[in-house]
Amino acid sequence: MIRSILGVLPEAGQIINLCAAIMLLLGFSMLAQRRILTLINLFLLQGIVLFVSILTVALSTGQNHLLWSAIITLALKVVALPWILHRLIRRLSVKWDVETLLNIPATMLVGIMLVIVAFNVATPISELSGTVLRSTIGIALACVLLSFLMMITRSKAVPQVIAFLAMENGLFFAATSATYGMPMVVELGIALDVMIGMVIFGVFFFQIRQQFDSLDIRQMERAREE
Amino acid sequence: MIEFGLVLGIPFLAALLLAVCGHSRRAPEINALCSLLTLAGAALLTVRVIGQGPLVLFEDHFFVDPLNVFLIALTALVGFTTALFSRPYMRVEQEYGRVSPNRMRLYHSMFQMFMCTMLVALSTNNLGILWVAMEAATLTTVLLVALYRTPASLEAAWKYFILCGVGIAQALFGTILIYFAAERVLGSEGGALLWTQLDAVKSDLEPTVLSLAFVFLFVGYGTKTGLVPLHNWLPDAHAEGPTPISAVLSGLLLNVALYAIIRCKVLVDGALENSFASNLMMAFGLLTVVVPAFYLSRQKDIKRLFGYSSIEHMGLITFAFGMGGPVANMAGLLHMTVHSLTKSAIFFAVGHAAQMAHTQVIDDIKGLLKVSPTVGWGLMLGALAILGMPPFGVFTSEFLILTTAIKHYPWATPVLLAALGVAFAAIFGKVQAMVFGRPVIKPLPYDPAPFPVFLHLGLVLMLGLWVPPYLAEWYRQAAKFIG
Amino acid sequence: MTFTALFTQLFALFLAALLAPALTGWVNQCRAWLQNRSAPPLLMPYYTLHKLFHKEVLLAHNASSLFRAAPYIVFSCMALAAAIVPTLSTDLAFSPAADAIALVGLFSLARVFIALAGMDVGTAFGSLGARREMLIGFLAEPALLMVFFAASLISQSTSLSTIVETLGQREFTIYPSLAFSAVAFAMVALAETARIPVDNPATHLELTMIHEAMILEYSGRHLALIEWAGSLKLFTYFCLGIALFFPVGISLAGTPLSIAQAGFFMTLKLAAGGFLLALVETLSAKMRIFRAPEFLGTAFMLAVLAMLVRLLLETGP
Amino acid sequence: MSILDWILIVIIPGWLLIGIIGIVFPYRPHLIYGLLFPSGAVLGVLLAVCALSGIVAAPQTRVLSLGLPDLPFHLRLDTLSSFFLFLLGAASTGISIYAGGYFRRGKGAIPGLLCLLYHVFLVSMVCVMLTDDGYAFMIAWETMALSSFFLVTSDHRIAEIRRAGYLYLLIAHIGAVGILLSFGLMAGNAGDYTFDAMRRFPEDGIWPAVAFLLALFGFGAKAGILPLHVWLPEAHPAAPSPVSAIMSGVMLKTAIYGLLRVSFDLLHAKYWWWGLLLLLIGLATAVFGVIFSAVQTDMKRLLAYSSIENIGIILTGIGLTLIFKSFALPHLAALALTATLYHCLNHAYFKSLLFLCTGTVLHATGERNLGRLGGLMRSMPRVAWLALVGMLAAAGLPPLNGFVSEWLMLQSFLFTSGLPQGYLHMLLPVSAAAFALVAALSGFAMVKFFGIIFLGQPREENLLHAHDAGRHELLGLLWFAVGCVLLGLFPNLVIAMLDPVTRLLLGSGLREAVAANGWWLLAPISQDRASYSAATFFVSLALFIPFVFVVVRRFFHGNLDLYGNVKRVPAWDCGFPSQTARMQDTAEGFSQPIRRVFSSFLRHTRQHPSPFDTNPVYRGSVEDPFWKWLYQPIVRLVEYGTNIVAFLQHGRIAIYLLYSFITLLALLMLTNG
Repeated sequence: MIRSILGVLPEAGQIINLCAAIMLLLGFSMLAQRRILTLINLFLLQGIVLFVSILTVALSTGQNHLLWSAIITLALKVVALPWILHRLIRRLSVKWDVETLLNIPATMLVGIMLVIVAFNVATPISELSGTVLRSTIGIALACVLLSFLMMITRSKAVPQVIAFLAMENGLFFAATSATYGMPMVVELGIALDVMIGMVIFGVFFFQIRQQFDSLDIRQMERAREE
Repeated sequence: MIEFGLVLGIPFLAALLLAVCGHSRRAPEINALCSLLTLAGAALLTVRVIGQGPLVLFEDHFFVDPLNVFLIALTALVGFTTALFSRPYMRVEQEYGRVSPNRMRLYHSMFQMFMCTMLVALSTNNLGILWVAMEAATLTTVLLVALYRTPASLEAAWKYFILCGVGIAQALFGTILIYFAAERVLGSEGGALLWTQLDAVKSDLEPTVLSLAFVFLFVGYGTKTGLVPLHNWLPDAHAEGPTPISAVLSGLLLNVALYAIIRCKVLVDGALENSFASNLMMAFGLLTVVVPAFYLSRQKDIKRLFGYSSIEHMGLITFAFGMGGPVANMAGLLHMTVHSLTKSAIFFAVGHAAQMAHTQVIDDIKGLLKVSPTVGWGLMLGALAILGMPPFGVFTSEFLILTTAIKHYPWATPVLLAALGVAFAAIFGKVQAMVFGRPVIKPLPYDPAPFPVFLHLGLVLMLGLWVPPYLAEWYRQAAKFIG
Repeated sequence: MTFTALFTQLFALFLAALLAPALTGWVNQCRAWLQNRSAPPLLMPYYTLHKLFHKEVLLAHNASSLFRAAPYIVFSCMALAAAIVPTLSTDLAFSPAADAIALVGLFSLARVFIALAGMDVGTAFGSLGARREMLIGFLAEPALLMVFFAASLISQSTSLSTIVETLGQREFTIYPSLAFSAVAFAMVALAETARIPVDNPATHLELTMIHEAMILEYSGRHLALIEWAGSLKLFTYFCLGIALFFPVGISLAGTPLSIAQAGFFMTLKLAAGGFLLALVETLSAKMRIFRAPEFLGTAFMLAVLAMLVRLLLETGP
Repeated sequence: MSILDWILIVIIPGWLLIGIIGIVFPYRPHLIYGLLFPSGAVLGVLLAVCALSGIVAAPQTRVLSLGLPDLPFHLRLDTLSSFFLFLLGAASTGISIYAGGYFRRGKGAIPGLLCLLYHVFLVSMVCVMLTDDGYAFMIAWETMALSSFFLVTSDHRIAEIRRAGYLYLLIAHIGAVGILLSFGLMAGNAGDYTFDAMRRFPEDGIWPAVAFLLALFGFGAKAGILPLHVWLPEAHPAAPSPVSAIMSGVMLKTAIYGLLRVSFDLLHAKYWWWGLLLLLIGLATAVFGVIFSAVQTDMKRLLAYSSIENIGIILTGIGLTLIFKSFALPHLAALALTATLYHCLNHAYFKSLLFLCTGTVLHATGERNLGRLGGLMRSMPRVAWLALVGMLAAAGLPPLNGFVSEWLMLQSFLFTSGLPQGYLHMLLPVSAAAFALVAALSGFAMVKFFGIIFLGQPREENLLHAHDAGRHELLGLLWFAVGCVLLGLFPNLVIAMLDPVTRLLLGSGLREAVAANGWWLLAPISQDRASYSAATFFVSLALFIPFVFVVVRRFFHGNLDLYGNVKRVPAWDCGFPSQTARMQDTAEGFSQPIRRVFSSFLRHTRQHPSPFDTNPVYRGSVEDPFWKWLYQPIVRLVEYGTNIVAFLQHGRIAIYLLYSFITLLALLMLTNG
């Protein structure tokens, strides 16, 4: 059963809804963003919002393992990953990401349609949840889809990875806010995977640049059926 | 308990050990030995589960039931034979200067780690841990696919990583949705992600949520299974990685991903009480059978060719499970077994052939039968087996699948027939050209490893003519269990 | 098999072998008359045979044993064929042994051997003749078979004796199917017996000959046997035509008197037939070899039509 | 021990053991060819004997604990399978003897491997006849295809042979899937694939027809019916001659067995249009086969097309049987079926004989091309005379065996009065005409075959020194030649043997009708309607020929010396002075009339030399029109498909992600809506 959280922290519902809205907004701004540094910063912001929302849920429901989740989020998404990314782009000296495969206004239009779809899909679920947090699932789904769209439209490796990480953020948000947290084991595992994945990404960036002289993934279209 | 510890513990410890000494001269033997121990553990575990029924361990987070115990055994077996095969194979690669000692260390360590993740994925009861293990399996194999660090292998690994990463993220969303639905029934302490518990209450789960969850899980794990149109990573990854890895990717990883889908399907079927999941699986299965068949004829790279063939077979299995019913489910399980055995055997043979010819280009490999009869016959018989020629076991499952299909879904059979025909024409034509003819290639510096190839083919042959009673019993139980 | 049947059989066989060259002579005589030439004597073929039998055999260097065996086989086949056809009586000892289909088989057995003999020496003309002969054969054979079939649909039997008995006993009714068959049979017979317009028995012009081309290398007794076999074939075809389409007078009882009567009728009919043949040969010109398929194709079609007409128009026996 | 036990305990393990011994000692030709193949032949005789006694015995069944969990292998020996086992045993005996001599002189393939594959091939054919459930049948069926494929490609260094093998296995496999689907349709619910369950398949609705058509497709692919025949003229020439012989003589008959089993035994053959379909396909196949056979220039291809023709004839017979059965004319149906089965047996004999002869010629000369053969009658007379027997039988001439079955077939065409279906009534005489045409044309093809190879002058120098067959080979050839004669001379005995088979499938037989006339006179309906006495025929010919010989020699030449001194002179040839071997008709020249007459059927391409050519070369080839009209379009269709799917795999990761994305969205909307 879902425990009512309003008794412990009356504003918790509002806070989480607010966080959800900010997540969506950040998702959109990432979609529209061309500059890679700003992208990383937006990702950092998303991490913070995620942290706040998890913390809120943790405090309001008193689930201790969610506190751990919050701490992991803080460590990983706010501190570690942005730091690694910053270091990476400095080492690889990529600053700009001017090219997208689809122009920005069109991307935004598609994004809005995605949000509509996501909300529509989530409606039956939200109606079930019976809490004030009914919109979070929809928003989390929208975030995931927006990040997905961003992965499709970016032509450089680093933004693609950032989009991938943003997608994880959306998933985390869904996991914590809509369901009040997955079991601890799972969250730890997920976090570990993200961490290792990031390391591998890092290794890859260097390898790719060494082999292809660029991080433009359009170079990597050789394996195809011609 | 001890057996189970062996099964999970040995690969993990071996991974750590080989991370230290994986570059030494005896590392391939250590690798094989550890795999053998794992296999022994798996065998003991199987005996025990057959004798004493399902096993639940580690606070319900792990369990071994009829459905997964044989997959565990199969995984351990193929892992062991692959380790045997990789012994001469990787030595030759080292001789050719394609991998450095450091890379050998990475290879051996990651190989064991990969085995570990797959065994965890198979034996876990927790859908969350299943996800984690699948992701970990992806990560380890990404490193293995990129082992050669050539542009092509990096490209393949990158595509594999991104596509499977994104796919698996969808699966996570699906898992969250299941949790969301289950928590309302089981409560957050009640182990809402534990499959056994979910299975017990599956009819109470909210159908709309579960159908959405299944879509995400299906797309997610389906990417890893290689269902069309989510399959694009698969041929690249198969072609560019070291051949032992192609063998385990095809033979094991795809199975594990499919296993995850089946587990979820059982829940969804219970909750929905309609054929939503079945129809989805049948549709995608059919598509996945047809499309790769048409790719096959244009392949120039031998490993890519068999990569597409794996996709096709995954489609066939998915279709079989989609049809459901005792016969089709049994056929699906049988096909999983024989496909992994046959396909890995083929990759073993292909690996040696490609090493002899110094190329994976089909047109440049000729007259294998003359240069190395074992490799030549292995490849020929393997290809015939995978194409569904009796008396090999692949035929058995295809027989059951096709006869069930024409009985219950006759509209699907022309499609299957066309696909199987086209696939036969393509694969057999290419393999025949490689095996027969006047040789243009030279023998290897190390003896090829015929044992793994012929062990697998022998098992497949046996399954075509005679299914041992306990195995049959397992198939029957598991088939009933899938519903 | 009664003793009379056996006796009749041997008598018929003997008569056929004896009379066959005379028929050839008669046809040649009629033809000469019609063409305003002075005619050779009626017994000319006998003189020729006698002459050939006494001549020495000259064999080509690479003629094989098959080449030497073929004349005997061909002659025997033709004699057997002549024996099967109920010319005088329907009560023949051989008649159960071979029906119409077997008769066709017998003809083609002879044809195959003579064609093989033609190929044996390995000259340009020999194989040319063999191939043309086989061309005529594969078209004429089914046509002949169809003629028999049309007749056997009336009698519900392929046994020649039964066919002739049925046709001989019936009251006079016009069977359109028989008319078609008769025309078809006549065409087939012309082709099979190497007559104008398909072949010219008298020609030795290289490019037009068919039958003669195959037997170019034969000499002496071999040639005599083949010539005789040719006469027998002509005779047999005449008898067949008579038996199928004009069976009046054939002995059904098998008594010596009726056989003698039948012999008389037969001689008359043969004479008339021979004259008709000469007339046809005189009036028509030899066709190009590749018109022959059309000619025989027409015969084939007519025979098939005869069967269909039989099935459509003439119900009942 | 019952007959089935004999086969299961002695023959099958015996052959397998021989094969295994062969593979254990792969390079011991003396052991393999001197001992193993002859012992295989002994087992063949044993099989024939077993099968003969099986024809009159009651059906026997066994269940082996192999196979699928719920479906052990069911075996059953009834009269139908006994008949085909007899055919297999009898034919394999001669071929095994011959193979012992033939392979000894071959090179390339590993002897032990050949031995193994050959005997596995035999065993798999035995199993095809014995199995009584769909699964085991398919296993045996495909093992047969596989082992014969490896035999065909035993000399795989030649690209043409590889191509032939590929085509063969491909069509065999696709056909097998058709059979499999047919079994799937007929199978009982819950996966009961035994033939017993299939016999209970409901008889109305569309599904029996679908099952029948699938089976026809599947078995037709193996038998080589139009338009699935294309593998046959490729695979038969490619295979070593004993293998061609056994493929053509026996393996094609397994397809006939399957078709009979499915259409009569399992589906009960109720609809007349099935018969009509078979009749039309059969006639088309026969006409096509014989025309193409007549224009071939490769001796084994010629025989392969002739096999297509004979399969057409057999199929026509099955079609007639089906028609008669569906109109409840049991006696006629029995007549047609007897003719069909008789022809199966005959074809096995004469075609094996001819293929084996080509094998000997091939070994002696190294040539398959008719344009480079000729005059072998003189250097290899024994083979030539035996080939003559086969050739006469294949041409359907009395008194040999081919004639008897064609005679029976024509009889069954002829007495079809009283068919209620108007069109059918009209069609049958026309079919009879087509059938007669086929029979006559096969004579043309066979004269060409024999005449070009054995008669005339040698077209190449080395043919003069060609060596005759060895002892083993000759024995094998003799086995078939004697068989051809005996099968032709004693039709009543054969028909009495076939009687239980027709009784099983139709409930009626010819035994009484035949027995009424004694052993020497064949009159399947009554003596008034039709009769044929091969023995009389043969005896009169056999007496008359020497009689003529004696008379001629006695009266005109005074001596009876068989090889009497005759004067040898140069050939006359109308007095042309220079004659070379090149001036004879070539294979192409001989078939020129056929090409003229049937020019619209054939795709004939020619290259003429120019008048000024100093070294003129003429090329002509006749191509199978089905390549152009059927197979090439299919290939193009597949290529089109591959181009479309190739577009999917574009190499760009964003596009791949887009696929996932669209799939996800589409499924989400589907679920939602």
